[in-house]
Amino acid sequence: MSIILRKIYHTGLIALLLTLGVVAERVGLIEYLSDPYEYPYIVKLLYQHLYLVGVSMALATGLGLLIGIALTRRRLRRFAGVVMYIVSLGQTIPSLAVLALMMSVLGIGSRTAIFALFVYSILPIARNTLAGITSVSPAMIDAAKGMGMPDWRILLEVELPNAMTVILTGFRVALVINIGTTALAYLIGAGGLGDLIFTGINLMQTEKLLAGAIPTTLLALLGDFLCTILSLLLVSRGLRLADSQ
Amino acid sequence: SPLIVGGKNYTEQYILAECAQILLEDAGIEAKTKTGVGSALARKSLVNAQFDLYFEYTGTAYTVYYEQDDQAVMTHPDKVYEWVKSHDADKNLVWLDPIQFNNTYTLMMREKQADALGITSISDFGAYVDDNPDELLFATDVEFWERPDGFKALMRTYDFRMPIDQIKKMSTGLTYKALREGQADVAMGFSTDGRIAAFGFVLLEDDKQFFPVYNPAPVVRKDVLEQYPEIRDILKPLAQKLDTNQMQQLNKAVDVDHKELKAVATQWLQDNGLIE
Amino acid sequence: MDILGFLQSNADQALYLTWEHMWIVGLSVGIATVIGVPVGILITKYETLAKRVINAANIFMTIPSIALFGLMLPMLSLFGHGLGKVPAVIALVLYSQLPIIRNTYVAIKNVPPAVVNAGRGMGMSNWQLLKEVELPIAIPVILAGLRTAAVMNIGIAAIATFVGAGGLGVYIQQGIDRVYDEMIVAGAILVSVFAIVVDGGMAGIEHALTPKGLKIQRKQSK
Amino acid sequence: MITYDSVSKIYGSGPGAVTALDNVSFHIEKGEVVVFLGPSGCGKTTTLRLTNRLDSITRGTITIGGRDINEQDPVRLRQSMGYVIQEIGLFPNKTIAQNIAVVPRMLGWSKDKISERTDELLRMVQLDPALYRDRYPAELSGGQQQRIGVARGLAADPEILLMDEPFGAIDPINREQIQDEFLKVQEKLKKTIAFVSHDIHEAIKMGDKIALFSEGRLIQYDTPEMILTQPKNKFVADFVGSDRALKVLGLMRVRDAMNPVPLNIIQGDTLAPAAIGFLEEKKRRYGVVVDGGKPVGFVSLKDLKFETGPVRDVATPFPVMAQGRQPLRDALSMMLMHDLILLCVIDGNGDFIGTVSYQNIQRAILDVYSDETEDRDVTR
Amino acid sequence: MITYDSVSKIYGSGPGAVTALDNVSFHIEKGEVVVFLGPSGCGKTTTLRLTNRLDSITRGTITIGGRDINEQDPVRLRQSMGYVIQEIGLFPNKTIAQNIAVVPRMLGWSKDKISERTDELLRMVQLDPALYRDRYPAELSGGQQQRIGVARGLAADPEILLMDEPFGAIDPINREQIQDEFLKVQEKLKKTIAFVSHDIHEAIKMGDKIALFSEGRLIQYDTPEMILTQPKNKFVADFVGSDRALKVLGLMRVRDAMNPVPLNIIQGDTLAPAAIGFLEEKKRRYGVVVDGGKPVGFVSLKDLKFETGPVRDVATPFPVMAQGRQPLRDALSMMLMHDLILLCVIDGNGDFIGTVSYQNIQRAILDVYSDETEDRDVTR
Ligand SMILES: Nc1ncnc2c1ncn2[C@@H]1O[C@H](COP(=O)(O)OP(=O)(O)OP(=O)(O)O)[C@@H](O)[C@H]1O
Ligand SMILES: Nc1ncnc2c1ncn2[C@@H]1O[C@H](COP(=O)(O)OP(=O)(O)OP(=O)(O)O)[C@@H](O)[C@H]1O
Ligand SMILES: C[N+](C)(C)CC(=O)O
Ligand SMILES: [Mg+2]
Ligand SMILES: [Mg+2]
Repeated sequence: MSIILRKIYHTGLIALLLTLGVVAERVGLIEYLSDPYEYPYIVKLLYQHLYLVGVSMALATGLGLLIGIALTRRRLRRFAGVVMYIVSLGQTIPSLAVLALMMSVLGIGSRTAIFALFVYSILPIARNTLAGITSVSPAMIDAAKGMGMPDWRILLEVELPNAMTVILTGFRVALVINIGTTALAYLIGAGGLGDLIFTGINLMQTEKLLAGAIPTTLLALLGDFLCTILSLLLVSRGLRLADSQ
Repeated sequence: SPLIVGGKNYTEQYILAECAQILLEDAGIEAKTKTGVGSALARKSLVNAQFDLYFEYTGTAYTVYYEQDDQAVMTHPDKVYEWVKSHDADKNLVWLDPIQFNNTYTLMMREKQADALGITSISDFGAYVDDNPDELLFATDVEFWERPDGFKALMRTYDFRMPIDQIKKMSTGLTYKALREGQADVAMGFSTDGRIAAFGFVLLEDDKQFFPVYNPAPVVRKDVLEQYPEIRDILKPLAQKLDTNQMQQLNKAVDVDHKELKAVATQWLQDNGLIE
Repeated sequence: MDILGFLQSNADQALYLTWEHMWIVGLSVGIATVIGVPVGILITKYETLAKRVINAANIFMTIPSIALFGLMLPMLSLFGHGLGKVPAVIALVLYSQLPIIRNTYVAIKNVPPAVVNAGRGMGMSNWQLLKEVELPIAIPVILAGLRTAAVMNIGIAAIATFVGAGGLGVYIQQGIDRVYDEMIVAGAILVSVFAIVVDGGMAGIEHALTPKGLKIQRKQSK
Repeated sequence: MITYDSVSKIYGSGPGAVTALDNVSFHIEKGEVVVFLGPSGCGKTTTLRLTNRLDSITRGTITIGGRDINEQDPVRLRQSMGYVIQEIGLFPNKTIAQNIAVVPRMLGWSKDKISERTDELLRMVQLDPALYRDRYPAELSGGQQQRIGVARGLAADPEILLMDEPFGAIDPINREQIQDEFLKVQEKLKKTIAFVSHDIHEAIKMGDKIALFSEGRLIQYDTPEMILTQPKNKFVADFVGSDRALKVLGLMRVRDAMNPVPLNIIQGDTLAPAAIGFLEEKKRRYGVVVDGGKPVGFVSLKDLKFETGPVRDVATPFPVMAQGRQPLRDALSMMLMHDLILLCVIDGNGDFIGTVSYQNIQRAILDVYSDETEDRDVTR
Repeated sequence: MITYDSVSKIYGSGPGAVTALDNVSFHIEKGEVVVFLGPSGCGKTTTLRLTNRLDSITRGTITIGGRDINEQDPVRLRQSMGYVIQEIGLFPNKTIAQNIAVVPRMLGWSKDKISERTDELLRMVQLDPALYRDRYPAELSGGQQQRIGVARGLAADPEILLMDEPFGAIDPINREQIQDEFLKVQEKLKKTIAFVSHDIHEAIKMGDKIALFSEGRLIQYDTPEMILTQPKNKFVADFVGSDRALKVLGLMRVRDAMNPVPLNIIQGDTLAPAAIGFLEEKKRRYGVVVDGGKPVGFVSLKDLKFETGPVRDVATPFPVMAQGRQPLRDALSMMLMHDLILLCVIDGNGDFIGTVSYQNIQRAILDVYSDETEDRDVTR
């Protein structure tokens, strides 16, 4: 049964790739991408996209970790519930609305976009940092305390390493959403690959549409993949072993 | 099922769609609006029967859909209307009576800066850009940038080249805001937009007659018109009553005064005795 | 800013757009459930498939929504549905698959083996086991997946306005173009309130459908 | 009833294969309790799971009542035997009553009959039905849950019971009670029971036979007495422990070892001089004074010397007495602790029924170990 | 070393408050192992956690070496004592070696010293360093993990050790070994140890003293012998069990109870007639034959009657002999099983060192139970 299913799956995958290739050729995507005048423009948009994602994610990761960690400290722990509730309310606002709202306050341009992306990406990172650290087993913390570990050491050696899987999941969600939302940044004059996508949608120029949508998708998949690599680097083998059991 | 009155993604189109919908309903034809898409998509939607009717501009059809650039035709309202009407007839699309205003693309500047730089026409602008390529920022939407009657082609016609980094692309209606707030020095606009006057922008003269004439007209699929032949007469008053000035006023009422669309449309139709 | 005033004077339209939004999300979550839950159950029986299916769902989830609309546009246009609610619903169904399939899979997998063994040892058939033991125990987690999917879809549906799907995204899009802050905020608030209400409602359903015995168990393990 | 014929079970294949059971053959008689005993991982659970086809046999056959289990529908087969699993495995979504009722419900019993049966079982496992019927498993302590597991296994009154460490999580005091209760029920119902344990004491107490496993092999299959007295090899001897004689004592009751008619009984109203005469005649230094069937105490020749009244007034009360139904082990402990060479035994009413001495205890052990005792007379 | 002075601990407040410890006072001497014993939930863990300030004391004081712990920096305090927690709590992100090295690393030990120490500790808990050093906790069985927990607690060689059921998850055989190993180490290092257990056997074996808790109160604080022989009340008596005299026997070694200079020793080369004379003089029916310091067997007057050669040729070999360091309990078991009234005791080399009789055993128990035994001479 499963062997047959696997065969079907493989065949389907190959067929899909072939079809995609043919379609790309037909809609002129390949021609468009190799146009020496358009090509640098696409690169520029890609660069803009990466820039928006990179800067906003860097800021969000820093602040998100900080908030998450702070809310697990003894003195602030009682605010964790309230803060996280607000945060989760924040996350019900659609990304498009966040961009639009920021635009109406801060005006047009990439700085606004970065700020909006930054705000929107803090949420999952902070939430998962909090959840990850909170879920570290109290027995482990007790063991660490009982050995006389100072708090900062417990944070660095026990809490963060053991929360890393969850934190990375948050980072990954933030990154993927961020890359997707950046595709909307064109609307407020911040550029990025959304430029091509919207051109394509508005003018029904499939090659441009795909020239925008495919790199955006690949970028998101790449980000996802990057997180997998990151988790190999940052999550202790001991934890992965424990999970696989 | 109700008649779908389509519309593109800017205010004038919302108003026109709204007016048409009110008139149709008033005449007892159930109708509803569906707006917010780019030009090409609007057109495609009409062909694919996802719209039954929407207002298209003669120049747009001529240059974008038929990719024509005969100056003799496109700068002449009647000629271009007849041209697209007859060509579209082959595609089972019927152009009804055109409305008598020209909503052309235009380049706008803040009055002060235009005066300071001594720019009054697109030629001036082109020359200035060629001299100071890294100075002026230009705000446009993606559609105007790409279209055959858009900025790329315009630069060719006027023979200047603006560096890509000076072009700021954004959502269609934001160019006015960008220009007003100084995030752009020159912006694409629509000549009937109420914000041009309200924000004190000057329009650069199209001294090389680059833009065609853009008279809006309701375009209907033939099968729809056959089903509801009365549409032609229902929408006729729009063509007779709506002029450039009035359109600007309506646009202004929505964009600047933030009046509600339906209210604005209803008010105008009442004022002109088109509905009770 | 006078959001209330705006909503008052546009009550009809606001209601209509909300209804439209609801309709898109409801339909897509409905379809996604009908597909996702059985698939989730099925892959617990075929482990090799499970990883692939979840990976595939993960890939769909990773595709940025505006890009997915873009990618679907030319394809669906071939059938004359590039625009409007069809691409919106299809995209939302695809996005919902990951949370629904994954939660169903995980929920059923997490039913303690001791319980399954006990049931089997008592002579329950596979179907009886699923109906009487596995599903009741898994239901809270499955519903949590639906909840995630619904809330997420509400946000994504707002973006579907760019392919003419309507819904509350219209307010945000028009608000941007008309530089009309009240409109943007009204749109954002309506979407958020909608999401919060759905979230709360689903949480309520989740609570109501969780077997009492499980609730007690969960309370204790806290 | 159940016959295991050269049964082997191998999990996995290739280099990673685990031989969980290795060519095991034995037979469980109808109405018998067989305890599967052995260290962790020796294959006890595996044997049970093969019996109700939760796992499939690699080699060999298991027949029940003469029929090969592989020829029976597994669902039917399982419904025909009760299974109490090691991990308890109550359904957390069902109440206690619903948990117990699962099999009866599948078998289509009437509602009334099910509810009656549920209450009966709850009482059997020492839980008040009114209090526990409608609770959920999560509201019970580990030990209580395990008892529900046992009740669930018994629910449909199956002929055969497979019980995997059914009393492991119950605290010692309750466990003792439930074991007793269970034995009482078993005495009446005479089920055929395969009972897994890793506790030698429990095995001795519960088992008609013990099957001792090690690393998948059946090392010895015998009665508890034989396992204790004639361990087949060092593994068995080690497993039952070097104090196994004391364990044997745990098996026996005081009343079985006592001397029911000791020679030195003196009635309470006997006068002291007469008592002296009696004791000297019997060549005893002590007498046990019994008055109206109740033990009063003891007297020694010395104590009596200058007395004239009835002995009951002179007797020294016993510091401690044994109940006839107490394990012999406790009697030995009392004797050691109170430095007694003779212990008075009473029944539930406090009536004198006999005495126990070291000699009695030894004799009792020797009867059990009869084959090891050729040399016994030598040192005596 | 550690003094608990009227220590109470109340968790929570208002109606939901739980009194986990209720006015507990006792003192742990330097170099002593005190076992905290008691049923589940009686406050054992709480007492440990108060000691290293993982929880704060509600009322009362704890002083260590004369200093109130509340006046010490908690981090310093904890570094000065090893803590083995009940839930094991290894860090899953660290390897075994890293887990053990945590405290030494915090204390700034050199790499070499740490790795040396790690290996030493691994060997102590019966795990091969080469095999286990670089594994992760998830790759170890529950029992092995617990041993690492113990090693981690010992790592920095702290003066004081708090151990919360450190051997609970280890199987009986390994547990025995590790307990022995641990006692050997303790004999040398003389740490001050608070050791939680709920197993009376473990408590008797490991503890210099036992602190028996019930529902937050310290019921009895005494040596194992005193707890066994003089339980303060019914709770303690029940907790130690009705066969406590036999448990006491488990505490004592054969060599401590035996008669090292029995009167009936006959050298192997003694001729039979001389032996008869010797036995008659001593009024014994049996003689133990020893040849070159090794026990050969026993002879009875009957056996010798018609013999003339050296007794070693006539002696009946002993069916069984006891080792001097075996628990007295085993000796009793042997005697019962083999129907011996006298057991020969040898040392590790097989040399004769004494004999044990029921009288010896009883005497040994009586010494322990000295206060309960006013009535002992009465029945003898
Ligand atoms: N599904 C399986 N796959 C591989 N090996 C298994 C499997 N189930 C059991 N084993 C192995 O078979 C052996 C016997 O297991 P079994 O469960 O019968 O032990 P047990 O006697 O019940 O032990 P315990 O007293 O610990 O419950 C063990 O070595 C175990 O690791
Ligand atoms: N944080 C807490 N909040 C409230 N009650 C607590 C808390 N910690 C412990 N208790 C209660 O205090 C009592 C003593 O608990 P403690 O952990 O000391 O028991 P213990 O003797 O170690 O038992 P065990 O042998 O089960 O480990 C218990 O009744 C427990 O429920
Ligand atoms: C209104 N214009 C003609 C400028 C643009 C359009 O075709 O929509
Ligand atoms: Mg088992
Ligand atoms: Mg504890």
